[in-house]
Amino acid sequence: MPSFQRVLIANRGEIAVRIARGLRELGIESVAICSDPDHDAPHVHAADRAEAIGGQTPAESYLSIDKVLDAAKRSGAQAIHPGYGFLSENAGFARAVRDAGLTFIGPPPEAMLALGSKEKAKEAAIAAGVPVVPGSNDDRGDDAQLGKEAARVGFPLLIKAVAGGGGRGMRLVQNAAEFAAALAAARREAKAAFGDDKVLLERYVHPARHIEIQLIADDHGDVVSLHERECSVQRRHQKVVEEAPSPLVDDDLRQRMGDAAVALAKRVGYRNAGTVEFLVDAANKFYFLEVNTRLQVEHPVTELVTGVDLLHLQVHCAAGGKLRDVLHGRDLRPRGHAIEVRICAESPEHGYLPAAGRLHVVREPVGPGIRVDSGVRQGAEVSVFYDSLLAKLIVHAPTRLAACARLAQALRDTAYLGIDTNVDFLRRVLEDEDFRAGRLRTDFLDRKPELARGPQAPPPDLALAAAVIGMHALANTTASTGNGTTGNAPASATWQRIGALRLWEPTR
Amino acid sequence: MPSFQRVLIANRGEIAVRIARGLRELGIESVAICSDPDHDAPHVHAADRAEAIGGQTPAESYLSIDKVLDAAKRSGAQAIHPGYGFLSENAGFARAVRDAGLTFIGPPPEAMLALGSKEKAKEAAIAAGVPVVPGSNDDRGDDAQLGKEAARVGFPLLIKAVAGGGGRGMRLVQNAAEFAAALAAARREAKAAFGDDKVLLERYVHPARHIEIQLIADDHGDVVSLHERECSVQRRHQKVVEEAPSPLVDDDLRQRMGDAAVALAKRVGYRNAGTVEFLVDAANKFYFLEVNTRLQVEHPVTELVTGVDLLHLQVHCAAGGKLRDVLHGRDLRPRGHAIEVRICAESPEHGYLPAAGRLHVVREPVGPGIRVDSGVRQGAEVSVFYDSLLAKLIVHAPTRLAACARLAQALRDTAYLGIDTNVDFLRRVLEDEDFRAGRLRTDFLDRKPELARGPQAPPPDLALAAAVIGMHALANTTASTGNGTTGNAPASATWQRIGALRLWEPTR
Amino acid sequence: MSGHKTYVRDGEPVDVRVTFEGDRARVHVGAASYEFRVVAMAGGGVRLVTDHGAHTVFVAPHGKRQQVRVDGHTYDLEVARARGAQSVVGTGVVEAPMTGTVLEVLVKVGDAVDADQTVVVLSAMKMEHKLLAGVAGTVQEIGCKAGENVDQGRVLVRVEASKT
Amino acid sequence: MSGHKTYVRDGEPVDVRVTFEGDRARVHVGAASYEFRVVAMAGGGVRLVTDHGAHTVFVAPHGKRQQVRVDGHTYDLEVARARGAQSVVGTGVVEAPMTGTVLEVLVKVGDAVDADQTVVVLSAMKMEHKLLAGVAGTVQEIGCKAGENVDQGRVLVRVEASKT
Repeated sequence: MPSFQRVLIANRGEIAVRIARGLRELGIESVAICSDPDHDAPHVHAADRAEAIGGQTPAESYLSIDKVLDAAKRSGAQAIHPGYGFLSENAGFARAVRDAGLTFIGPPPEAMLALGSKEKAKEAAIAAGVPVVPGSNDDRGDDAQLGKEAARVGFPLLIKAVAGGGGRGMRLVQNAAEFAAALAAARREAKAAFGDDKVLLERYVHPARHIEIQLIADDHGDVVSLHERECSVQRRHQKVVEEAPSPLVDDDLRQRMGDAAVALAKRVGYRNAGTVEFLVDAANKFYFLEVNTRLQVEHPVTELVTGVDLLHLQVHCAAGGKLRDVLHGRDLRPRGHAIEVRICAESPEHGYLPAAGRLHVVREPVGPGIRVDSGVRQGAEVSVFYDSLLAKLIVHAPTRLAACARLAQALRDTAYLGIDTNVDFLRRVLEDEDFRAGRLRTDFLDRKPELARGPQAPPPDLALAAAVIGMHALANTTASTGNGTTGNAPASATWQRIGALRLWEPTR
Repeated sequence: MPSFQRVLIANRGEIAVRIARGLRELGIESVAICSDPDHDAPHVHAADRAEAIGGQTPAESYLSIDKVLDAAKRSGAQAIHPGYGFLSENAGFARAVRDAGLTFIGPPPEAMLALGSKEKAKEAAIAAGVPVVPGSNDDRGDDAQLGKEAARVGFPLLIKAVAGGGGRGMRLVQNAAEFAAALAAARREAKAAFGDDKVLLERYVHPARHIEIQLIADDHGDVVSLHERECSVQRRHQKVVEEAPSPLVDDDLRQRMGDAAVALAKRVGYRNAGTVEFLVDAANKFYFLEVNTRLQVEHPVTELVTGVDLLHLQVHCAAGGKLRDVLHGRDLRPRGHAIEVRICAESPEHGYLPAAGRLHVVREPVGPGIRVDSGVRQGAEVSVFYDSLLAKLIVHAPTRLAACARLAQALRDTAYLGIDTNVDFLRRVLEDEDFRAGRLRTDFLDRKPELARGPQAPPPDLALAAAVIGMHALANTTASTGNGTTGNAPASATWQRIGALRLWEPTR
Repeated sequence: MSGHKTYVRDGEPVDVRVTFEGDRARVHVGAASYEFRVVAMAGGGVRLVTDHGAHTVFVAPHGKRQQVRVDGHTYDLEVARARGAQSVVGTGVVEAPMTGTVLEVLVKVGDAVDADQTVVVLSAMKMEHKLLAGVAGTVQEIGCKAGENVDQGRVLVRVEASKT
Repeated sequence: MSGHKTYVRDGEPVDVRVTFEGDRARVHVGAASYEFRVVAMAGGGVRLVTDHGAHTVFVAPHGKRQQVRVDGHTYDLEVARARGAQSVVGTGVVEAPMTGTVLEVLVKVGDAVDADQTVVVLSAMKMEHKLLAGVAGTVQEIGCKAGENVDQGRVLVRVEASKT
């Protein structure tokens, strides 16, 4: 079985921890890199060794191609795993890694470039016969012609400024009668905002679901679909809850979406792990959105329901291995149900304000069917420099309802205190009736602002009582060991304190 | 879906914790019971509430039918889950529970009685057409007749004293020529030891594997096989490592063993979860051993590879639910590979001497594919009164080799210190070449005494250095907060200490 | 051992007083009263046990506020005054809250002190208790010395509150 | 800060001495010397970091022996003498191992002490250090008092070893 002896992990946080563990299981040495504030971060100690690359901000550290390559050379690594974010989708980095004689554990830069811009990716999808959101981007200033195009695209549709962004120059048009007036208004707005009144038309897919297909591809022409993930619960295109299988996908749709994703991957010579994102409308028609050319945050739900280890497969494929050697004869159909929530340092109750500070309490749940991919430890400082993701909590259970119950309970057993987090918000989502019924749409959270707000009731007496007792209990378990400690080996009082944290009992 | 509102857990340790968690997921209130030394044991705090039943020894507490029933009545529970051990296979208890108007989450007492003694169980198996170890138990004192019986049973065979036990009066006979002399010797020994020279003959299955079939049965006639567990790695009939699927079972054997187990269960009117144990010889012939009429220690490996939750199924069936309602259309074939090790307070390096004392350090591994079912907490006293099982460490991975690697790594990440445990021994087993190759037999550990002995080399310098540094580090992180603490909320020094355990940094 | 803290709830101050006896805590929240058995958990949390069940509690400071997580619900509490979280007698009369040994006297007569300043460290029940001045002012009297055994209720330090 | 302990390995005593500077530990095991960066882990373990990788360490008392778990291997160490695990000067001269404040003096001149008996509690680097007599004998001299600031090397207590 081809493999590597040593791999550098060009990332931090939970994904770097997860990669280090996976590499160790494969008998591969892992090398972490760390910025200055990450000196003793969990990912550093999860790896076999670490290379300090200095810097505070991502730009000075994890985004510096030169520093990462230097660290790889210093450490003698033969390959680099980019994780997600940072340099993971940077074709220039992938090429620089290859030029340095190392292996990039991900797709070749050519495939990344072919899928890098939305426009190029859409062209590739069309060429591969993958449905895209119907639209028209050929505005020659002829409003009558655009009216005909609009009829072809179909209503409802969006008029968007070609030069635009941020919603300016955008108009939602429900039917043909409204089109002319909306077009005129959009042109005026676009002209005023961008100095260019060109517009494009795009079918408005609504209500929509966000469903994506996980792929893995080897160097030998095999591309395997590991089926869908349902990621409709989003806020401003940030996924909040992900699950597999989708409660809204049947075998037929699964097969057709998987086939489409595989066709696109083959078209662009894709290799390694990747995800093809789709919008799915109420009639189960699906439209290509984009390709994520990396391992994704939400990959664990796919692992749990298909039984594969995506990190192991990534390493296997990057080392030139054949997928058929490891997947042949395996039943990969989704089994049971997996749900992931992203635990973030942010306050949904206060407009999702990001939080930073010291994590005084970290209590992560354990138990059957519970997986925690965590990148933090108790006592650590949560920095403003990095992504707000603290940990991912993932459950696997026989049915979707059992998974909801397991995850809601796991969230109750979770505590990250000292800073604001979204733990309570996530629990409210999991307990929401529409969520439990699988009624998921991309505007799920927009339509339920009360989930972010939380209960408005004042804290009950129990909370106040618990606060005071908890505070005293903790303050007093740190009490003096006083005298009387005999000197042989660690004082028993020490052990009691660090060990049991026994309350209200005299130390010996 | 039929269910209960409140269930009493008549057990302690990891299984009681696991049951409490499972009940909570089902929306059922759990009631723990506890003896005096278990006053604040983890299982007590895992449940929604607890009934103290007093007593020190099991006989005074968890084995007392009266106390358990009293607690159930006091708490208003509608059902009792017995766990394993203690009263779980006591038909009298099951009947008393029923007579008290409560539901016993397990088989009916009639089925337990039908399978309670080895002799009765063997008769039931024969009646159900399940192969048993060939033998003869009809000694009328006629040695010539016994010689003919021996030829029918086949060689090698064991001559055992009918009244016997502990190996006295037992003779292994390799062939017919040795039979007469061995019979005479066995009779003499049996007469001397038990005052009765009657013997029985039994085929000696060797080398043998211990493979068992997990069943679940409802009140409506459905009995479902959840396939095999491989439990050959044993010491004196105590299982040490369990896995699923067995590396030695193919689809055909799996089907035949499952069919045999289901036939036996149907024959005796079995209900709920149960396990049919078999010996399997080198030619893949299998022989019935006995039935365990309860949830077993090793049930998690079956859960991981089949995707079911056995506790949920037990509750569903006990409440009168139909298996087809929850299992219909589910693919239950084993997927991936799961291995469990039993972490015990015992020292394999010192003849498996049981250990008791304070668990100063408890560090349980986390990560993808790792499940820990634990019944202890850091700082707790491990009592001599109870079973030595501290926790079960279970992994699930795509292949058996990946599971071995994952479990070996998880064991390295595990620490239970303050008393002797078998953690290092288990790691040596997992790393053993024959184990990794799947060459498993019931005499696996007997043939490898070096696994129990462990390395005989003196501790390296690193160990001594680490011991002194570790000791100082811990002793000094418990240092005084001194003065200067401002009074607002918990002292930051307190938080630092309990939180980060930051070393060599002044507290503020 | 006892303690006291004031929170703000619905804009109104709520006094919370706790008294510990053995492993029992009696808490007054405003006019209501509750009793729990308190059990520490490995890992830093606390279980509050009642006859009808138990609550799992984690606490942490959160800037000037305080986070408490009870049975999976987090409350971010507003603290009324920085009166001190440790054993406090808020009148300027610092009494021994239980029989014990004085470990340290951290002030002398005439010292200016803050309300939150530790004035005496008492060892009792093998635990260290920091006794705070309770009011800002000037130390008038010291009623103990380091190493001395003191009975419950003994006045250890008197502070005259400064006029503000 | 430094410490010292003697283990028995292969029937022979092995002296282990450790000196801490900041987060670095230099350890002498017999004649060999090692250096590590020491990082505490949440949960009670310690990481010993070298240029070539790191070791994960857990320690616990085990009756009269000591358990240490290094990178997943447990060693059950035989301790040579009960000489004390805290900062020890084994000659009967108890010196301040670092500049700090004396919290408590637990003996007086003429007291009989055991080698493992704490004689002075020193607060330094905001940590409490228990200083042991180091030898069994009689207290000859006390060189400090509670509350006093002392420099590193200051003789705090002298103990005359008893004849055995």
